[in-house]
Amino acid sequence: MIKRSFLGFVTPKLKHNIVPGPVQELPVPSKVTLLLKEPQNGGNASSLKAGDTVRTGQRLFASPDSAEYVISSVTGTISDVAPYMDSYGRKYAAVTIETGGQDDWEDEFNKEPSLDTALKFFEYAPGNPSFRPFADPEKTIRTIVINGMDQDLLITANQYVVQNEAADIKEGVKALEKITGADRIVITVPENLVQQANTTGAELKTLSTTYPDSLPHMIMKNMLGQVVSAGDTPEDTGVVFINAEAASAIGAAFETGRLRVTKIVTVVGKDGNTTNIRTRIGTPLRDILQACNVSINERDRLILGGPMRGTATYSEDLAIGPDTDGIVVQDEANSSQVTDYPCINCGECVRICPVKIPVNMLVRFLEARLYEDAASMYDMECCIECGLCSYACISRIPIFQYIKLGKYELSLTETAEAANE
Amino acid sequence: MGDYILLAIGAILVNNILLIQYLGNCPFLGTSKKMDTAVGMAMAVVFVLAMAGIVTWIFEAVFLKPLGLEYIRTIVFIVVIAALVQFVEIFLKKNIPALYAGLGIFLPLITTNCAVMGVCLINIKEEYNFLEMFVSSLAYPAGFGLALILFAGLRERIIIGRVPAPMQDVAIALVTAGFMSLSFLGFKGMI
Amino acid sequence: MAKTIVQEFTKGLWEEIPPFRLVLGLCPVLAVTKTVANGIGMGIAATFVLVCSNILVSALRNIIPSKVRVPCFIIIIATFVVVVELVMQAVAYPLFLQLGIFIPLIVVNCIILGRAEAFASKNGVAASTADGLGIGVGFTIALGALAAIREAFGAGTLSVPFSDTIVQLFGPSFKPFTFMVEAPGAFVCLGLMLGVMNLVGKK
Amino acid sequence: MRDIIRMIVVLAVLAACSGGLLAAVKSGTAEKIEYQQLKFVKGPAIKEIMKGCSNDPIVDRFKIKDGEIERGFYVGVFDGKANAVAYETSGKGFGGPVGIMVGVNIHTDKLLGIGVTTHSETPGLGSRAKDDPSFGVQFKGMAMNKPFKVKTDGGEIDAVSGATITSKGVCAGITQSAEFYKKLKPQIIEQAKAFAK
Amino acid sequence: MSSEKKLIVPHALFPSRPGAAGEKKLVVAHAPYWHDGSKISTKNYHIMLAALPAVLMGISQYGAPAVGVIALSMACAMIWELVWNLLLRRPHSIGDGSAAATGLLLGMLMPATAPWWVVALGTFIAIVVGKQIFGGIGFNPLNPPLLALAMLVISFKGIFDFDEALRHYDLGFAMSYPLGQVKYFGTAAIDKFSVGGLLMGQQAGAVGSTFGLGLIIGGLYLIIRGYIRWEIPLSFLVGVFVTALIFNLSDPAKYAGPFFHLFAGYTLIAAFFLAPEDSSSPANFIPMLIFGALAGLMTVLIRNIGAYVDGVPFSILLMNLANPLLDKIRPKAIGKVVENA
Ligand SMILES: Cc1cc2nc3c(=O)[nH]c(=O)nc-3n(C[C@H](O)[C@H](O)[C@H](O)COP(=O)(O)O)c2cc1C
Ligand SMILES: Cc1cc2nc3c(=O)[nH]c(=O)nc-3n(C[C@H](O)[C@H](O)[C@H](O)COP(=O)(O)O)c2cc1C
Ligand SMILES: Cc1cc2nc3c(=O)[nH]c(=O)nc-3n(C[C@H](O)[C@H](O)[C@H](O)COP(=O)(O)O)c2cc1C
Ligand SMILES: Cc1cc2nc3c(=O)[nH]c(=O)nc-3n(C[C@H](O)[C@@H](O)[C@H](O)CO)c2cc1C
Ligand code: SF4
Ligand code: SF4
Ligand code: SF4
Ligand code: SF4
Ligand code: FES
Repeated sequence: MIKRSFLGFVTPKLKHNIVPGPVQELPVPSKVTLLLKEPQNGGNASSLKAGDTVRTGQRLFASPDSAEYVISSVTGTISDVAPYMDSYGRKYAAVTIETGGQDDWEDEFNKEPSLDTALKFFEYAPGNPSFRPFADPEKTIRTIVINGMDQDLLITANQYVVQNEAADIKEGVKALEKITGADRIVITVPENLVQQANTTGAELKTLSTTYPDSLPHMIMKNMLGQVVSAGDTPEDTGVVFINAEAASAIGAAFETGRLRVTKIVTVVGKDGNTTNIRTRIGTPLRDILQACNVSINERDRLILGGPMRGTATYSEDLAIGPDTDGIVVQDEANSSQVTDYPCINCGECVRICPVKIPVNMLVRFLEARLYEDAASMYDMECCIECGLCSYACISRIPIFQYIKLGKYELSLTETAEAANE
Repeated sequence: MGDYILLAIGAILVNNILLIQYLGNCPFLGTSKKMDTAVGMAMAVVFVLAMAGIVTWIFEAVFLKPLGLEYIRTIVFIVVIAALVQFVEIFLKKNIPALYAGLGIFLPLITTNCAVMGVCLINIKEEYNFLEMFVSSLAYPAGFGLALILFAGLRERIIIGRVPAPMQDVAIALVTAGFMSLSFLGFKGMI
Repeated sequence: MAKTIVQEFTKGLWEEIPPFRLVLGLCPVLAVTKTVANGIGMGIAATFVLVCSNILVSALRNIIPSKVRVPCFIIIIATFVVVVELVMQAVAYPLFLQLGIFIPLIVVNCIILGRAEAFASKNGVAASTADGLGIGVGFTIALGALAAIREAFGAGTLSVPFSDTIVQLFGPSFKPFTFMVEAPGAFVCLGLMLGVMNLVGKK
Repeated sequence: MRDIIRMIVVLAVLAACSGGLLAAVKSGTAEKIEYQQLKFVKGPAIKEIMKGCSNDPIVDRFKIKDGEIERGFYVGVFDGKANAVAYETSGKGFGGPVGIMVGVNIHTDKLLGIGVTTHSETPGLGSRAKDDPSFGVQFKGMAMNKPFKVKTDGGEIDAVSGATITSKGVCAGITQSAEFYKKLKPQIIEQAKAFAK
Repeated sequence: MSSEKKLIVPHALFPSRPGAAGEKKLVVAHAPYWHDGSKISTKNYHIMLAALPAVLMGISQYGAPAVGVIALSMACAMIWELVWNLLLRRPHSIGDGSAAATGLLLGMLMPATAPWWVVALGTFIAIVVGKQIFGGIGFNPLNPPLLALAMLVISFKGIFDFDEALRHYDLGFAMSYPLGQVKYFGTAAIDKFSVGGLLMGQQAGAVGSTFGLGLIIGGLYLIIRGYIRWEIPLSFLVGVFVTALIFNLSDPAKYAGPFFHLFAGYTLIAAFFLAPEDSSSPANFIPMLIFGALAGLMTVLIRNIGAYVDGVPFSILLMNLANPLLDKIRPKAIGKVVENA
């Protein structure tokens, strides 16, 4: 926890960790759990049954006609397929695989870099890139940004990749050019990684290490000079963001002919010690915490992602996904607490918000559940979800949570309206 | 010139029609929940009062006073104002529909508004000459508008707050109006 | 179900007592409640106009064409207001001076036009009389109560209507909380009273 | 068409009835109202000035035309003789005109006293000219033949402290009134005689 | 703090929990998981700490009565808050220090000779009428102590006439109220006050508002610690200075100079402790400057040509009224789509 400084009149600057530690390799876990998105048509995971054997690198489908897949990160036998819902209400099938013996590689991956290949094999790659915007006829994507900076504090997974896998990224850049035909590929890194980034062949941009300058919207504004309109994504403006780790995984795949099934994760213990580990996607949190000697007790918090934007979870049995860059464990004493105090209009949030949202007013409307007014009068849709307002709120209002809820509720009413038309 | 400016400042701030003279409270409370409505009402009052002030003053000067009929002033004024508002409504509807769309719903409310009638009576009671009457007929409603818009700003925040149930709506609005009135006492003595 | 005459009268005393339940006619309530004498005087004047206009409107309700309904009501009300003005000058001149322009302003008082429009023009003479009397008495009680609170705190006295008597409530060392009899005190006091009434009404 | 005629007729009849009623009430109350106005607006000042008179000066009044203006005079009867009159004049104060009741002994032309009737001065400052007796009392016994002035202007009157403007206004008003008093004096004496005893 | 509760949210959207048996109860909450540690109580305790120098000076000057006024004011404020919470069955909020801060500030605005019932009445107005009926902390549209002060000043002129009230004190300096002197007797009457003397509290006045230096030190402490923003105090003081200067140049015999206005009366306590009160003042940069500057201007206008001796209560209350409108002046949010642009 970064406390307010004595000189409280200076707007606090939260700095990223910029010295990625060495990576500790974890052994193949005894089981992995992969989350497979439920197909749009809602069918059961009919193609996957307990007892099926799977190979490393094999694509697993929910049903034969589904486009959603996961890549098995181990070789073994499926032991369980259970329904699962995440905190945004999205439904998944949680596929648990018991590993058995040596890796047996599935060689379905062919080495031709094309959009089709990318869609078929990289949607579950570490770093979770998405190639769908390139396939979307309504979007023209001109620019790809390879983000070599991590998107949350404490986390150094992507920085580690830039530091140590620049060659793979270089291959990735070449492959991305072929796959997407983008005119411009940019890599963004902090000052200390400029040397490595320079060798990747992508256009270099140096990022400040102050949070939230590493978030896509901020990079768009500060580095590319393009502002994403309220409610839009960078893709709507023609820019796709890909994590450095994903770029590296893509490059490595074309070089070695094998898909990458490991993920680099920054583990932050209660004492604040950070360790970087590399492990199979789907490794349960319990295994990782044990390997890093992090004990966890009743009433602690276990956070997937970083301290500003992560998701606290309830069980050590959950597994890391391809997008899990960090695991943070907080003990009770260090956890921030929210209160039911109202906004006292101190203005800390207004001053800290990177996109100049009048959070002091916004939060009143959200509390009163006036989501439409919140969006139309107080710029709710401009929020880039950095969490700084909640961080600084003297009333300890869960502002960030309110904003996400507001956006969610508004999207529900909007889809309901669209359906009625 | 200076006298007229003082008269105007006096009417807008020092003797604010709503907060110090208590005239026009029904629309003050009724149209201040939303800023848009408040602005519409404020404009409508300025518009109608400027005309009503002139017309009633002329009636007083031309008919009532010479004929010694001051005692039926009340009845004449109310009829004149009611007719005027009707006329303005019809005129706007036909000729300036945009303005009618903005002010339309407020016009009928204004007929039974103490502020309009009150200022017309004040103009007579203070024995204003034509120019003074004109300044006062603009400045009083301007003060009304100022108070109404400030009040709407405060109320917008109060309504989304956590006012205890018994105090909600009109009760808290009245207390807030009292605070405004208290603050406006600060202008006392400035003219 | 039609109400009895008594119910028409009593509803004005609590259920629909202006200005607490019907938030109308606030200006005189705020302006003339510095003293109990003024408040009651105003209440009686308004009651007189209310009852007379209710009676006349109700009696003429079948004769008055609906298109010129409102102008007719206004003329009727204004006539009685002028009567009150003249009579008050003749018999209670100091009260007339105190109430000032709020006597002619009875004519635009939303309560009176409201009752004419909403009640008297649709009901018989007896019911309209009871309605006017009930609302008027309720209004007078409200004015009296607000004025009593304001005068007691703000001046430390209670003035008896229609006489020169002024009762001192406190000892000589009392310092009046004059805020209550100033303009802002009227708003705050009425607001708080309304809050208390809401609280009591709930239970 | 019949509708419109009916509307017009109803409105006209109503207006006529209203006019008739009001005219009746007006004429019935006119006298009383005038008396009440005098009693409560000017009465207190007149009573103060005419302290000790044996009649009711508000009843015993007459009017004299002075060019355009009609001026009212209130007669005070002392020892059976109508030897004092009071009349109203006005001066320019801080907040507007200040009405002043002036009482004069018509034999000696000396002031019996003055009193402020109507004013819109600041409470606590200018209003003291009305409420604080020590201001008005200074005029008692002064002769009407020279201008009244506050001390800062070289006169004899102590201004109400903090309200010099009001005080000057009162002095100027009385000084002015001396002019029409002089002019109308013969008529005043003539008319006042009627009220003796 | 009793009302600060942990958010332990049952994760209702998880119908199935893979391997739910016998696991530890972890706390689930929403991001962010870091907080800068600020809280309302800390802020209020620091405000009270910052006010301490001025209060101590007041106590050293006026002795036991000053202690009495301050202590009674804080106690009454907290009692009213407690009574309200009990009556409305709301969570207790005494611990947040807001009531204590309000009580302390109101006490600092009163003369040491204020009778007990004035203190009780004033704190009732500030806490209940000024704050709680609007929903409590954060919802008060006007500054509660100033609201109470304004009501008391217009009601009990004798008690708040410092010349009259403090007549019996002889503290070794001119025991008169500088603003009263200049208002009634012109600038000739204020030669006895030196700027240094005013700063050191050598003037008659309220318990906690005469010791200029102490208030400045406390204010600077609050600014440095970030508990108040510099914009409002600075623009307020500039507003006072400039307006006073203009008046002074126009008629030096009638209107006192700018430094006099800065250090006399309630100016400094207003600049650092009253005008920046959070919920009644703006949060954006330009509105803060306008708020302060206009409040300063109004203060001197009322002092010089208005009916009241000190304009502070009314000028700040007036700007409080404009606060919601002022705060609509704000930077365009990045990404905001302006319609019809
Ligand atoms: C909340 C409250 C308000 C009061 N308001 C007044 C007031 O406005 N005027 C007053 O003289 N006394 C007021 N009092 C004080 C008492 O009613 C009483 O007047 C006082 O004790 C008189 O004491 P004394 O006669 O010794 O001066 C108030 C007391 C309380 C608790
Ligand atoms: C609020 C206020 C009200 C005033 N009211 C009056 C007033 O009623 N009568 C008056 O003569 N001067 C009034 N004045 C003007 C001043 O008191 C002016 O300085 C005074 O008349 C000059 O007289 P002095 O030499 O006795 O002080 C008022 C001034 C102020 C600021
Ligand atoms: C003079 C002074 C008195 C304080 N008194 C208390 C107190 O009684 N209770 C309290 O919780 N904090 C008090 N504080 C605030 C603490 O110093 C500290 O800033 C705050 O409690 C930090 O809260 P945390 O450590 O619980 O986050 C006081 C601060 C000051 C300057
Ligand atoms: C300069 C300053 C002045 C304050 N003045 C008050 C005040 O007058 N009354 C109050 O209740 N809180 C006051 N507070 C406390 C602050 O507004 C907030 O922490 C309160 O708790 C909200 O009422 C003040 C805070 C600051 C920084
Ligand atoms: S999370 Fe808060 S601080 Fe961050 S952009 Fe959104 S509103 Fe602004
Ligand atoms: S930081 Fe919290 S209390 Fe302060 S203005 Fe923002 S929401 Fe309100
Ligand atoms: S509160 Fe917001 S973040 Fe949490 S589950 Fe609901 S929508 Fe998602
Ligand atoms: S944490 Fe999210 S899923 Fe759980 S109860 Fe809250 S909103 Fe619902
Ligand atoms: S009584 Fe309704 S506006 Fe005055």
